[in-house]
Amino acid sequence: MSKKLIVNRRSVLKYGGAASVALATPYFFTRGALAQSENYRNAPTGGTVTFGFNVPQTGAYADEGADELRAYELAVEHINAGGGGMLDTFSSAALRDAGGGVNGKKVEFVTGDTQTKSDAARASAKRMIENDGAVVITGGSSSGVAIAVQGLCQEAGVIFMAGLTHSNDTTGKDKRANGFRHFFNTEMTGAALAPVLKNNYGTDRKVYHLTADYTWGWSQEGSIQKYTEPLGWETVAAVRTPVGAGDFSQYITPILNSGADTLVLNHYGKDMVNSLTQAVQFGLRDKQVNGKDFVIVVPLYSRLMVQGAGDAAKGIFGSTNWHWSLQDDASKAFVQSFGEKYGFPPSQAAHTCYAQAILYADACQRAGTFQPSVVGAQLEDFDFDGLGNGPTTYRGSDHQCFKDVLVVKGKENPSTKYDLLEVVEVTPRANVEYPAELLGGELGPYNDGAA
Amino acid sequence: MDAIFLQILNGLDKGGAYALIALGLTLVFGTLGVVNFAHGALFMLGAFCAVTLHRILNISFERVSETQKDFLGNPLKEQVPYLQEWFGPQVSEFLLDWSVPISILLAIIVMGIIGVVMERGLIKHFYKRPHADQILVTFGLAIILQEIVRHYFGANPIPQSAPDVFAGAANVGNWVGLGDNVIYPWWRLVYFMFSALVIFGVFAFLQFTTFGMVVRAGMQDRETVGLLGINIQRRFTVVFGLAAAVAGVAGAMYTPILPPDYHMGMDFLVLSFVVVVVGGMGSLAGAVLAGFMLGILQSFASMNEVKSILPGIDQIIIYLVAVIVLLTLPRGLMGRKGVMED
Amino acid sequence: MFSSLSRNDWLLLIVFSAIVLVLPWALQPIGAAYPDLLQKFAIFGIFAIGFNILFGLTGYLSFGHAAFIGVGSYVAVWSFKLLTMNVIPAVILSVGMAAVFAFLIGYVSLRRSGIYFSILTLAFAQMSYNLAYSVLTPITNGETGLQVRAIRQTAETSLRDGDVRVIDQLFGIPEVGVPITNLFGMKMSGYPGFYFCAVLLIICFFIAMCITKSNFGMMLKAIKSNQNRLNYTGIHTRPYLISAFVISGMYAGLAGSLLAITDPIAGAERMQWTASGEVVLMTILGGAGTLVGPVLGAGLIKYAEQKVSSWNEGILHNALSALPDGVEDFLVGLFSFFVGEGWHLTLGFLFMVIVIFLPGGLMEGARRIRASFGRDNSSKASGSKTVSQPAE
Amino acid sequence: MNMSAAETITEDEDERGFKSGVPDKVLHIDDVHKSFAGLHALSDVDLDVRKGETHAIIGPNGAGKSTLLNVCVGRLKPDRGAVIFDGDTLTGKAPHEINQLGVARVFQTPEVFLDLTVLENVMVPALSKRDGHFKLNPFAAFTSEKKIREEAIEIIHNVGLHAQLNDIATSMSRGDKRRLELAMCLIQHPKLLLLDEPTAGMARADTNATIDLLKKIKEGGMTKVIIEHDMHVVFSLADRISVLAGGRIIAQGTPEQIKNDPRVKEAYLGEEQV
Repeated sequence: MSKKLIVNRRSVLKYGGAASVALATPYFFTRGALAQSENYRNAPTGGTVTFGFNVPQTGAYADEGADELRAYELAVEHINAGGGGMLDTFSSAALRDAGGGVNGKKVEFVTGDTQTKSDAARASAKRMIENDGAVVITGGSSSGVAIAVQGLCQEAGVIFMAGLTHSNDTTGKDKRANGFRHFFNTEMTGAALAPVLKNNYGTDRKVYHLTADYTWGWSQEGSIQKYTEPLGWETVAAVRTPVGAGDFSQYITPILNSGADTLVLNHYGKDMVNSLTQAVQFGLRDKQVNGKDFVIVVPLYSRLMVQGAGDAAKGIFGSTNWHWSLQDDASKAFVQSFGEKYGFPPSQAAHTCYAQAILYADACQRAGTFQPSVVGAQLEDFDFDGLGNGPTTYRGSDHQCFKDVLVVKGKENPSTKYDLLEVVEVTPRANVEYPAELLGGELGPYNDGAA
Repeated sequence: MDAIFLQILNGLDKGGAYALIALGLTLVFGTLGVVNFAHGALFMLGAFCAVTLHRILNISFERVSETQKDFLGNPLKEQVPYLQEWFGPQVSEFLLDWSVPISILLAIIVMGIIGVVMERGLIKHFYKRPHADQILVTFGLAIILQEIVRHYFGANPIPQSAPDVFAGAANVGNWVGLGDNVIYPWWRLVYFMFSALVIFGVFAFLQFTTFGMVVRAGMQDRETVGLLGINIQRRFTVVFGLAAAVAGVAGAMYTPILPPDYHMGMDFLVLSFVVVVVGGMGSLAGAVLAGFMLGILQSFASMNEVKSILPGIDQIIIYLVAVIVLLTLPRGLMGRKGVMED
Repeated sequence: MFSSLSRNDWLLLIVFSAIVLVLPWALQPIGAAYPDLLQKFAIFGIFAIGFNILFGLTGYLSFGHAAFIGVGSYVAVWSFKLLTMNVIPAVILSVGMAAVFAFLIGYVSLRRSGIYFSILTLAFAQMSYNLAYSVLTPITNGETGLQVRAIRQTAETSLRDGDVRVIDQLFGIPEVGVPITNLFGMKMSGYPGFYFCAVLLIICFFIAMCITKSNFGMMLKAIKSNQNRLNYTGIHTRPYLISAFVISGMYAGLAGSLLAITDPIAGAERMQWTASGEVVLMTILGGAGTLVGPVLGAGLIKYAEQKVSSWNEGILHNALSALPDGVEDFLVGLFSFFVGEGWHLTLGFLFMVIVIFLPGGLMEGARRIRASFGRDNSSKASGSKTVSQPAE
Repeated sequence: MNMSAAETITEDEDERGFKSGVPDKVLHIDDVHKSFAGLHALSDVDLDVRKGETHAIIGPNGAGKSTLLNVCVGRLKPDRGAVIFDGDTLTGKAPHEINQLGVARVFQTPEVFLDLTVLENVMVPALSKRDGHFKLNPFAAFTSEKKIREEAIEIIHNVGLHAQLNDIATSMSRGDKRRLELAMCLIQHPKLLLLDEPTAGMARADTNATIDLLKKIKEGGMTKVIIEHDMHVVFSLADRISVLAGGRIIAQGTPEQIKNDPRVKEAYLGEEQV
């Protein structure tokens, strides 16, 4: 980390220190004071505004969390400077025109450790809201946590900008007015992946699903089935595996005799690393079944996980939200600024978090306030470009971003240890769109957390 | 038929791993009477011995490539291992290929030293302390060890590959006349043989050497052995080192199956305790028996046919078996009276 | 009825209550005075006090107490979904259901002692956790956790996704969006929620004190001390053990319901073995067998989890900015190992240091400090004469 | 040889007019047999203890004395035969049930509650006597039970531990712990008190003090069974003595009879030769 930033941040935090002492007084004594300014939760009063970055710092997703945090620090740096990175390519000029900060306030941030547990994530989010005065909570690396924190932010009256969360429920049956998601979901993965699978593997496939036994896994399994079965693919079996099973051998051996010629691993994180590594060890990919090469598909990829799986991931199809090797200007600008600061390319988690921070700050700038309902209205049906995913819309009816989806493949001959995925196809946004009612749920009204 | 045969193989393979991980734990229980919550961390450290060796063998200098570019578009700085520079590509390739088996040697030495230092520096002061204190101190140590590993290696799993000759699967079906669909990964077969060998080695060591005899006597009755003027203390230090080394090699050899990360020790901790307790506290044979039993039962409980009758059974089978065994056999399969009952 | 309590005990109760009630002011200097953390202090204080009734008094080390927290939480959320957002039925039902579960698990597990007992309780808790996470999703809503929702519009909506709240509907209580828990109209989030937890903490502390000082408590201590002798003295120890187990399970159920009351969500990971381990660590850290110790231990661990984990480098630089630059950078580099994402390391060192140097937990430390000042060391704060005897 | 010896004993007893079924018989051990892995620890043991007497069981090491005691208190289950106490069969009963019938036991190594105070140590058996084997009453305070407390203090005074009333038992000497254990048994006013080598490992002075104490108790008319090595203790306390060797009763009678019994001498001499 550069010394310059530290000095910057230190002076910023001096103000912040004073602000947080004031906030530490139990709120029912200070409420009167708050009401005089703007009437919403944690309305910033001084020259700064606080963002809350809630990422996994311990546990299985700690590396992803660390990458998210790096992206947030970078985003804050760019917002406060009024430019840099993807902020320069972003289609909305509001922040650039403001010339640094949001609504005339410098952005500072507080961090929390979600531990990838709903309870812990809610507790750290509450701390940032109740104690540190955060106007927005963002980050996270799993859907359970995202949904739990989203619910909390709705109750507390702050905006939640989801980090990496892929489950349909986040903007489906668990959607909330105060919550927004930039990342894609299992529905889009299914829609994007199916045509590519058909082109590469044909229409006559017998599929065996291994599915992590929790909500996201079921939802992923469902959408792959939904989009491949009309193509002629047939599900032989869908087996649920315990989360964190470690050794998957007892689930892999039955595949050998099942007559299946395709294995779909609806796993993420460590489960994905382990099941993929072990499935390849079992020689599945060397097999010929029904006169076809046996293939494996991993619907949701992340570069960090591919790194963990090593050679096993080579040539295996999957989908991802973004990849640093994209050649559009925005992606290049982001990789450039991130790479210069940290020395390696950003992950998709870092990208989505950076984008969320910029999108939120921009919406606040355009709204002229941090009041959730007004900021939310700015985000709803907001069309933008220049954040690495092409033209994108934040759909108002479910607060889900719609953008192109990347179908990727594990790279056969990586040139560096970061060059692990190659983009096979960019599925256009039109192909992955679905009506908001499909996934159910109610946004409900905005909550500003006012007295 | 094929399916059952494969699940038995799975069970044996798992059982070998469970037994190997639990072996050191039960040894420490039986001899020192210490509840070692850091045992999982020792397993994890062993796995990282393999990672470290691979990294050491890969220590490289940079050479600017004329043709390739890095992700920022600058000329790529190629990493050339010193090993390759010194011994040529063939030796270097061979060593890197075989780094996991070779790391056993490193694991034995490093883990043995860690075990002895741990026993002398910490555990020995806790022999007479209540089990709760032992749990707290070793748990604290486990956290520290894993945080140190995380600091240097990150939280992400780090893949390790088995030597090329053991890559892929063996056609076990052909050996036993069951057709082509019965295949099993070479490395898992190797791991099974390896665990059998280590378990046998530890047994032989305790059974046929005078050192082992004294240790076994000490397990039976520590005070009497002490009265005979034998320095049982020093031997127990060695036993702890041995337990650590066994956990270490178990971890190192497991890396191609399960890419190691800093948290893997905690993931195995509960499991290894269940194995030890089901086997009977302080009984080596019990731990091995329980390991195989739980491994095989877990494999069968995971079969689709079983799961369709009892949904979720594969998630709880280990604990269910533990409950049943402990309620029917008060001290586990082969436990001795009076060990760890207060 | 309470005559077993000496003057010192009453004094301790008053001091304890006073401290708990002024926490929102007293903890401001260390940045812990915000509702959520204060609630957590009180809730986990209750959990640890209850755990200590089993572990501290009888010496039986349960590794599955988190299961009862989970049961309490789920029952409370279901009470919010089906009956009313009022917290009273939730508390009563949670404690009752936790008692039932504790009786069943205790009845079986207490057939064994020592580490065998620990593993049995661990096995039951892990089974609950694994099932709640997966196949019991219709009841627990799996990984996402069970949440309070708006009143369902049609009967086809599953109860997980839409609530009925029959009692509230009967009284025609209006709802906008997702309602908040209340105590006869008083919202149970923020500081009112803390004071609700605090009052229950004080009551729980008082009950635990009565138990410790009663004949029943003496029998429990006798079990820990010498169960064999107790048998030959004509006491059947199992009913006592089961009672203690059920009581501590009820405390855990109460803690679970309070978690759901202050934050209406119930997740499966509350039942994981690490959560059970946490309460063991809290109790030992504070001082097993003492009254105040477990509460202190709970506070310390929750503080580390919430605050130490949030001290990033920026905050460190800020705190140390008075020092010369070189020294500052060095110290920031050093401390950053232990705070922020390294908070686990701090916890690990804390466990080791305490158990090596203060084998009675923090309360032992307090006793020693008192002794070194030459004051009366049959300390009132320790609340128990067995403080110098670390728990088995 | 052994067989005939046993028969002779029975005849001896008959001569002294002792018959089974006499009402003042408190403990009746009927044909008890116990073996461990084929090793006969007790064979055909018949023994009667009369009300109010102090009955000593002596015998060389490994004669089966402790096994016999453990059978009596329910710790071991005999293979065959029965132990009948005051009309109730003890065989197969749990230790706490046997205690509730009125049998108290002093262990060879003093077993007390090390974490409790002396007073609490004595209160526990007192409450057990009053409340039965289980009473869930977390709120009833023991200080309110004035009478029991007073009695406990009195008994502690009697065994000479009043100075340590509120001390925690762990710091006491072995002799004091033994005295404490005696107090714990006495407060229950048991119908039968079993003492397993009450003076083992004690200094002579302590031994004498214990003998005096036991003599004092004897005046209260409590039935006692003592297992003892120390002949000095046995002959100063016992009304009648049974000699156990090789798992069988080889002699029974008054101290005078036993002193002169050649079989006893042989048994003890035999041991010394080994």
